[in-house]
Amino acid sequence: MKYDVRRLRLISNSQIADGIFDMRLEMPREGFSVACGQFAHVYVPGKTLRRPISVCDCSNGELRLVYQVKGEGTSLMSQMKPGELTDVLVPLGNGFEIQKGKRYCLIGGGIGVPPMLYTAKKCENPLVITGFRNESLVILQDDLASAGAETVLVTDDGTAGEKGFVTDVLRRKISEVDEVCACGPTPMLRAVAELCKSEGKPCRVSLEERMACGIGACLVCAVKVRKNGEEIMQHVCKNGPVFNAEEVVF
Amino acid sequence: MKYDVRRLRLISNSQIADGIFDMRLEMPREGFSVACGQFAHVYVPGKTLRRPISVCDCSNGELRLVYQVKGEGTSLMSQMKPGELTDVLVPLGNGFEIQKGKRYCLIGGGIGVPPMLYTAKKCENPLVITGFRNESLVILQDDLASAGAETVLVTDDGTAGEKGFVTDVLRRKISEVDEVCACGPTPMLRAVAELCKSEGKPCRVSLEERMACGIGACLVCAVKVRKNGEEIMQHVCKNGPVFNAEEVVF
Amino acid sequence: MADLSVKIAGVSFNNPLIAASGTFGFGREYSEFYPLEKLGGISCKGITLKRRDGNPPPRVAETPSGILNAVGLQNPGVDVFINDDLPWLKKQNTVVIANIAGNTVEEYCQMAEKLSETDVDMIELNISCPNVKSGGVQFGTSCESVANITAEVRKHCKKPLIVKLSPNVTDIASIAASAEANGADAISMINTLTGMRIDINSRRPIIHNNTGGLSGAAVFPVAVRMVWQVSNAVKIPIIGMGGISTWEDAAEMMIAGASALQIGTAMFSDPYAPVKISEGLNKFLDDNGIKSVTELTKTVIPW
Amino acid sequence: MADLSVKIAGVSFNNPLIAASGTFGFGREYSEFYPLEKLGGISCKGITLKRRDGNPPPRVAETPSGILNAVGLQNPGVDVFINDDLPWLKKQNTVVIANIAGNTVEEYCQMAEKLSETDVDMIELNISCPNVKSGGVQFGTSCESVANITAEVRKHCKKPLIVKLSPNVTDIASIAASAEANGADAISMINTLTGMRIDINSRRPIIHNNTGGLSGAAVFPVAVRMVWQVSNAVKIPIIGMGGISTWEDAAEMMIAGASALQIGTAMFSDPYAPVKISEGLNKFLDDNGIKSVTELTKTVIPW
Ligand SMILES: Cc1cc2nc3c(=O)[nH]c(=O)nc-3n(C[C@H](O)[C@H](O)[C@H](O)COP(=O)(O)OP(=O)(O)OC[C@H]3O[C@@H](n4cnc5c(N)ncnc54)[C@H](O)[C@@H]3O)c2cc1C
Ligand SMILES: Cc1cc2nc3c(=O)[nH]c(=O)nc-3n(C[C@H](O)[C@H](O)[C@H](O)COP(=O)(O)OP(=O)(O)OC[C@H]3O[C@@H](n4cnc5c(N)ncnc54)[C@H](O)[C@@H]3O)c2cc1C
Ligand SMILES: Cc1cc2nc3c(=O)[nH]c(=O)nc-3n(C[C@H](O)[C@H](O)[C@H](O)COP(=O)(O)O)c2cc1C
Ligand SMILES: Cc1cc2nc3c(=O)[nH]c(=O)nc-3n(C[C@H](O)[C@H](O)[C@H](O)COP(=O)(O)O)c2cc1C
Ligand code: FES
Ligand code: FES
Repeated sequence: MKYDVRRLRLISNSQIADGIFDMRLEMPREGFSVACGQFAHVYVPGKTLRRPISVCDCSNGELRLVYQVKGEGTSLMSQMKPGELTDVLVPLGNGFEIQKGKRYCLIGGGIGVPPMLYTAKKCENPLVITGFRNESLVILQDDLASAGAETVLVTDDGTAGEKGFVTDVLRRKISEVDEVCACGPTPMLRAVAELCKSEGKPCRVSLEERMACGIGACLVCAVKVRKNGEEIMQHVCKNGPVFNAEEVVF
Repeated sequence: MKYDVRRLRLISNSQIADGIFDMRLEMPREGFSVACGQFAHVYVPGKTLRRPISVCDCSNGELRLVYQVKGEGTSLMSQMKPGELTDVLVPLGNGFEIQKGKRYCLIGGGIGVPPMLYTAKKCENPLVITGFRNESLVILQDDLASAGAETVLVTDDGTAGEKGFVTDVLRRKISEVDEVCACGPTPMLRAVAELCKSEGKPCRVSLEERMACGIGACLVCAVKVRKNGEEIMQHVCKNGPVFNAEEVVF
Repeated sequence: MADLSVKIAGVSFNNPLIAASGTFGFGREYSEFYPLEKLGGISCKGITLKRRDGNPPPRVAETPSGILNAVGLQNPGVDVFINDDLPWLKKQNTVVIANIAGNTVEEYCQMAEKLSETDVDMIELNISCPNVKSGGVQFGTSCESVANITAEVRKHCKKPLIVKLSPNVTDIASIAASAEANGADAISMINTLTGMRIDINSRRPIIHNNTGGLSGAAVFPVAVRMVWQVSNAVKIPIIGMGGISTWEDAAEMMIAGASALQIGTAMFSDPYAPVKISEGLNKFLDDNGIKSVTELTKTVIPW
Repeated sequence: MADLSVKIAGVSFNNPLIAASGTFGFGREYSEFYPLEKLGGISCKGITLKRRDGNPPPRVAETPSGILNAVGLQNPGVDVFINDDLPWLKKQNTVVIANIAGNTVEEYCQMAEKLSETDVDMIELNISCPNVKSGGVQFGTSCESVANITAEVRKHCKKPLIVKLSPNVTDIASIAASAEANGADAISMINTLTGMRIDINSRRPIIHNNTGGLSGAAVFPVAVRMVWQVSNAVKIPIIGMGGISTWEDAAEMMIAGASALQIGTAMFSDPYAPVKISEGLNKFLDDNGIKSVTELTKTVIPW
């Protein structure tokens, strides 16, 4: 049995930036492994659909999910209290494949940053470029630094780090890395993918789509990809969330 | 404005018998008055309809509701935590009219007992007969005694107090009182009403019906009553919950 | 402060929030919460030619995010309404809509005639009540019968005429078009979807009428869809309802095609619901620099 | 331990819990949670003659106590199903139901013919899919078209034939009767109610198909009502579905008239839903001294 419903005790659930929360759940230390880029499908009492949230970190018996309050589901999540048992399907999906001996550039935009922390931990000396709209939304900088990453921070308005976009930094530094992994808003992913393509660097992107089952059965989280010259439908929850950027039909 | 939505802080909410809870809410000490037999219409987060619960007591800045967990609504109520703000419409309906100089017999059956506590407090030396299925469901005996009532306890199986029905006691003692007020299951109310009729004692009964608005606008909580020889529909929330037993078409 | 006023069939409403028929009685009870002039209007409890006692209880049951009801049109009859309730209502400074139901087309016509001689502002033809044995919904489920009753009532009705549609139909757009073609000045929709609940222990339907009408948040997506479909089929204004609980829902229903709204079941959770929705809409408009609520109507951009 | 087995059109199920078409794929994913033999059966994702890519995303949205979906029948086509999925499915020790949809009556017939030569246990005629442009629901909304398609497919179908009904109709009982009269061995119901949601900021429908199908707890009272109405109109067994989330709902649906059940949306909250429901039903039967789950069917006592 590959999947299971886990009832995990909530350790803490605190706000770490404007509308962004850091939820930590007790995980058994053994008997399973979570790859970077995989996600958790969180049951929110009172809601029909679970909410997909990327694994931000998974170590020392703690599963960490960092999420932004968008609508009702994440708002209810932010009200969950330490001690409660949460009901989570985890780990789901295919994450980033990290190979030894390669230098990775990890790019996170906004609430696409969290999965890059766990990914950074799996890489040797990664370059992590994170971008945010403004200072109030900046998260995880210390964690990334302690993970041994070289970090570059940008904001749209320059209120923290450099002013500009993640692609400005990537353009400057792309020659220093072998592969690029990115997560963030679609326009950012598209720009990163194009840049990588023109520079001939492999690029993987983590996509988002509205989900129901989370395991590939209901077919709602479709994404169009090109395989062997043919456009076909794949599913973010099962085939992704990480896709080869060259194959994605943005 | 006769009505208002009150946001009352929950003081305590603890189990006092098998599946029966005692909820206490902070009430402003001034500016309103609650009559015995009136009810509160409690908003339960996640439910569309409020739940009607009789006022069990209202004194010293505390509104007390004693309720049995029946279905989802009362089950959710039982999980509410001290400190929370509850949303209550109170006081609603017409309660028992208690006149000075009369001796009342107050009869409560099962979860019909709670309103009799507040009613007992409004009477001079009332006789209170309470009946329960068995010992595990007995509630409010001490409170009734401290309210200065003469109390008689019966259970169906004799596990507490006398074995028998409230009507057995009433039959024995009806000559000692001027009027009867009753709340409980319909068969009990019908039996009490018949006994009172045959003994020529005035009798008032508190009825239950499924409710929506709680104030007489939606007409769902209908009860058939006979007025001036004609059968008409009245409403438990607005015309009741207390009705003249002789008028009720049981 | 955005302009919340709307005009439906020549009648001006202070705001688009109308209390839904049957959930608000004749207004007296809720007027003990807030002055009724806070509402754009009131659609009164459905009235019939003669007094009706309605169905035996239980008349209501809760369902996931909704309720079933089967009141069965309990009401004092049109004459009592005109004599006892209307004069008081007309003093409340809000639009008064009489909601009428009958066993026969003639009954509808008689009531329309009587009400045309009073001060009611509008008449709402309830041909969609699922909770009565004869009349009610049977008039509202085919284009022919809707056409016929609308045309007949129109002849006797001097007031702006709203036709209220049932959602329990295959093709609501054609039904709305029939009402429009035969003289309706506006459409109101949706009435309740027929539903049922059974007590698994007693094996009895929870509602004494066996089936009841489903309303509340659960039906909202169905109501939005139908309002959108009807707005593509008719030119007359639509009064949208069915599960509106928040100002966001209200905005969504208007964007789908409604020009005004009715609020029913949400009132049972919160008596102030329509007042709060009106305030919320106002803030939404202000925040988005929209001057008049009428600018929301039918602005959906379909894919 | 009560007897949970049921028989529908001659096919034996270990228990009445069937995974609902479209929510369970071809079973492989959920088999990573529990062995599929825990289920009475599986109704496979709707298949078409040729591969379909379905609608563009977003294909799902949440609504109060429910969801909207518009997958648009994405599937690999009947031949791939027969070659790649069916052999695996047949090893899972559970009843396999092929759910078929077409653009034309001929397509339905061709698929029925192909599937008749395989080991599928039953064929479910999906004439109620609201999320595709041609075919789908249009076959399921009038008695004539239901009669016609059922009769035609019947000629080509050697397997027990289930006709799956749409709730988006005025009179579901007559439609069920048409299916029965023309050769259906069983009825399954309800498919989704058509609904819509709109993002009030972008003014775009949330579902790319504009409208989607409403399922989940919200529709349960409508499903119970329709199952009850149909059970009063036909003699063939009914597979009831629509919002069943708990064993209490399951018991209620059977008491209303269903002989077996499908579970869809509830699976998204809890992948174990059908397994838990089956356990809950078993306990309910034991607690009430009922020997067989079949004793629940149609035991409602209407008022
Ligand atoms: C693989 C994956 C990983 C994700 N990781 C993170 C993360 O680490 N941190 C984080 O804050 N967010 C993440 N998201 C986005 C997150 O799932 C949504 O923000 C969240 O579901 C919104 O729910 P809501 O109830 O607050 O919003 P609502 O808009 O009320 O949600 C309504 C419905 O839309 C869906 N939905 C809304 N926005 C999105 C979206 N962007 N992607 C997918 N479904 C959506 C919800 O799941 C729900 O079904 C991820 C999404 C995916 C698919
Ligand atoms: C005027 C009045 C006073 C009451 N006082 C008390 C009290 O002091 N203590 C107490 O324990 N109970 C009291 N009840 C009964 C109480 O309201 C119900 O037990 C409660 O509403 C059940 O809700 P539920 O969600 O747990 O049950 P469910 O069965 O899940 O409720 C479903 C629906 O049915 C309604 N309902 C179910 N049973 C009843 C009932 N007996 N009367 C009215 N509506 C019902 C609910 O309000 C709800 O709308 C009173 C009822 C009324 C009408
Ligand atoms: C208790 C109740 C009584 C109703 N009575 C009537 C009625 O008399 N006439 C009518 O046209 N609609 C009646 N309705 C339907 C409502 O006016 C409205 O169409 C429906 O409830 C959907 O709106 P909502 O979800 O906001 O409640 C009634 C609804 C409820 C809940
Ligand atoms: C994502 C999704 C896809 C569906 N696909 C199909 C389908 O392919 N064929 C079909 O007959 N029904 C399909 N349905 C309808 C379900 O089988 C079922 O009739 C409906 O969802 C009601 O049941 P529920 O409330 O338990 O989900 C689908 C439903 C959902 C939610
Ligand atoms: S969410 Fe069901 S297939 Fe992806
Ligand atoms: S609950 Fe609305 S009239 Fe009594």
